[in-house]
Amino acid sequence: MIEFLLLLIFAVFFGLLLHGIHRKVIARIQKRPGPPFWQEILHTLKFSFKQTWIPRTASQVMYVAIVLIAIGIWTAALYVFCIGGSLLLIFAFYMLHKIVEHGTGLSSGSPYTKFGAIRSVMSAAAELPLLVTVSVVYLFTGTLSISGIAGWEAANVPLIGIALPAAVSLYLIILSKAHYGPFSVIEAKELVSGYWTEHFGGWRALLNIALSLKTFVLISVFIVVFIGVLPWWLFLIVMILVMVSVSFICATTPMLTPYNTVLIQTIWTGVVCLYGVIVWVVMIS
Amino acid sequence: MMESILVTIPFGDMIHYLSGYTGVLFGFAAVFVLLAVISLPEKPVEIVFGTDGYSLKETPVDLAKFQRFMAIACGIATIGAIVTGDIFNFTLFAAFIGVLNIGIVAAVKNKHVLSAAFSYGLVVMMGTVPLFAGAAIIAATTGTLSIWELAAAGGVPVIAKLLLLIGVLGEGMAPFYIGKAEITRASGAPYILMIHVSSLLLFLRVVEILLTV
Amino acid sequence: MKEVQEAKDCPAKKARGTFAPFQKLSCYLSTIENLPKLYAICVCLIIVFGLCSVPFISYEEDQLYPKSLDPSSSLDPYDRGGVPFTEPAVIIAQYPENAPAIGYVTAYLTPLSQFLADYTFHLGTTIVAHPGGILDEILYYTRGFDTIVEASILFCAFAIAAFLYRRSKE
Amino acid sequence: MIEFFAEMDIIYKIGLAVAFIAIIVAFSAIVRQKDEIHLLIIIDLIEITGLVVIALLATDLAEALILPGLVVGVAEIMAVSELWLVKEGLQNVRPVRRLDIEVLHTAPPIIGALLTAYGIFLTGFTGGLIAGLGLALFFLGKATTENFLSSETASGYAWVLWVLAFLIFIFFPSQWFLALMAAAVGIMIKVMAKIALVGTMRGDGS
Repeated sequence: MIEFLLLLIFAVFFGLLLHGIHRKVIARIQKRPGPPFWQEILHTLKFSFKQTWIPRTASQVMYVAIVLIAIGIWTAALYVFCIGGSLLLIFAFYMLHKIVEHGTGLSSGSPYTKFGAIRSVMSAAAELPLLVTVSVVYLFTGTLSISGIAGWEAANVPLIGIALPAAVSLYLIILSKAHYGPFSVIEAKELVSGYWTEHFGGWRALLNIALSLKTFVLISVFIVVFIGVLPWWLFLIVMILVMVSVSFICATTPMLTPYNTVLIQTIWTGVVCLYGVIVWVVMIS
Repeated sequence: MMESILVTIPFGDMIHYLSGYTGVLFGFAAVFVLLAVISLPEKPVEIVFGTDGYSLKETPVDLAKFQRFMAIACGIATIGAIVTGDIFNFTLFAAFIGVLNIGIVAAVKNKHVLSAAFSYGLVVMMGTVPLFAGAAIIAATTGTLSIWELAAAGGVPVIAKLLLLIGVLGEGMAPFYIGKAEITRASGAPYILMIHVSSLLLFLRVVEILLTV
Repeated sequence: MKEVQEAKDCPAKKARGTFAPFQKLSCYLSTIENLPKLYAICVCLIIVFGLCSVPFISYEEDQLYPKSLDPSSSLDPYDRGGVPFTEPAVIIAQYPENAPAIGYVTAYLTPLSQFLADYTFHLGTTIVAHPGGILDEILYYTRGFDTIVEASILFCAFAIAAFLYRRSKE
Repeated sequence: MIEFFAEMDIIYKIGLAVAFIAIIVAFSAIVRQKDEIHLLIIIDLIEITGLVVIALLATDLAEALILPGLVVGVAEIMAVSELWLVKEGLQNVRPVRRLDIEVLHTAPPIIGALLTAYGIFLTGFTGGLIAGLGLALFFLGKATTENFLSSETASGYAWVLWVLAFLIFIFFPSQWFLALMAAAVGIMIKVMAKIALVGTMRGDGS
């Protein structure tokens, strides 16, 4: 238990660091100096000690509860990852994060957050490729527990070589959840900060913590499921590399319109479904 | 691929159960039912486009009460869909969630919301056809509707699984996003949120069923 | 009418260039009125696949609650044997161990329906309307939860309709 | 025993193919139809095709499953059609105030009473339907609104009675007879109240 708590604290700080690196890389590509890469940690610490309150227009219980739920689900996801639990559960936590986005946006009563929430509803198409990814991984390895998949990879080959489209799907998921990315319509600048505009001060700090946990868990799952278990130092380096590659894409692509976001994700879903069917037919015969 | 079972509640031919996976979903749904019970609705601010003007909109009390009733019922139906161990029972719960989702927004006086809710209502009605057909084909080809027996015996035809999936997508309207996005414009936050909670959890549950049987 | 139609359309409908088909598809997907059609097309595609797979679907002979027909009985399509209160009918349920009183409801006939069964040949056509019988056994007892959900659906749908109706009267 | 022309497996395959074709035909109608009210009616009809697939099971279970399937369809058309009326703003526009036919001024009380009595005699689902039809006919002719709330309340209590009956069945199986009677009466009152509500909603004029 104490080990998990230490890991949790580490994950929060490392996740925040990844977010900082993300901002720095984007800034450098765009020829700006950018903030120092520990900026997000400083941000979170500063927000934690700022005065905060609940907007008068908000649905008050919901406004507070949704922040705690956000931290709750990603802590639970980290725990499931830590004990090598079911990939399906990670998938479920990822889907439930959607509810956090809706809830954060809808509970405050502000039109900006509301539009963020509405856009979050639209981007629901992003989840279907993930389901295909889970199915494809199951078809290859015959198990859904993360430790089982890692064991299979240690005995055979890394899945990224033989199931590339599935890996791309999970990568797209990470990309679509990254800040400033082509799919990040839910926190686009015309909505101020999108769905979490009205969560400030302490609430913002807590949401920052939840989102850093989310980044940490998603990238870790990506590495373990598609590359395999690595020594801890190499693992951290690969995590940073994955984050930097995401940052490159975010820096060089414009943000899509909400409907085109959905369209691209839907088309990709179609492609991955086709791929899933082919894998299934090959595996059966 | 049956996970270890934590709790079983037998009701005649139907054995309701919780595994680790459905237990998580159950907890999540329970939290949102509780939130729908205790939290008051938001008071959305409407901005007047192109100006600095804004207006505060209060949800009328009778509407809020009705929405709360529907949202709580929807949460309970979601819990039902999560714990049930019978395919046909699951399809009924799915249809129930579909009806309640329309109910949550049906009383909102907004033309866009209503027309989105109507289109959604049509999809919900259509969705019952593949749902029931899927369940019936499973019963005819395997001779049972119990998820336990199906997990042990297998042999569910792919078409039945596909029908179940498309049926649930219709009831929860998962990829048919536009209707749900329009519905979200309605005011009354914790209750509107239940639409998404129920459809996402329903989807997660059907994924588990399809991988199990 | 035409103006209304144009108001519903999104600007991308007039898009040109390489990505115009995508823009138009995106436009179609984002119009609420197309939602039922889109869903109907999806269902049709799946059913076409189902039609192709029909030869590979086989009927399982070993069914729960099998039907047996006996034209000579006055309870015809629903005669499952048994004597009211004393001898339960033989019912093949999924989990008989969860239903200790299984078969009694099936065997039960109200005094009136007993009278009709004794003196006419066609009680079977109305047995659904009398308490007792195989359908009550399934609907109320072994699969009673189905009926609870079904009744709740009806209850809530009426609550919706009644609320909308009552509000229109105010 | 009745002899079939082929084995059950063959019959099932043929039946399933026919049902699938029916579903395709039905759903392609939705793609072609543009008017909303017609769409609603077509979709209500389409739900029958789902019941056909259930019926192909050809066991007692199939009959028991059709009933919930049917009720779900009825419930949905009820809610969605009321929603359509609100959406189109048609709720208070009633060109025909009530069924203004000579017969409906005199006959409803008698026919309604007869049907209600027969329904109570039958009990159960069908009984409730018949009794409810009686009441609906009565309200259609009477043009009354005051019974609305009481019917709604009665329906709620009947629902509770039904659930209680189910719990008796599950937890005290030896009391199955009590449970059976409670369920039969409960479901009858429930269905009766629902049908009567429809009658009230459509029959009001004043």
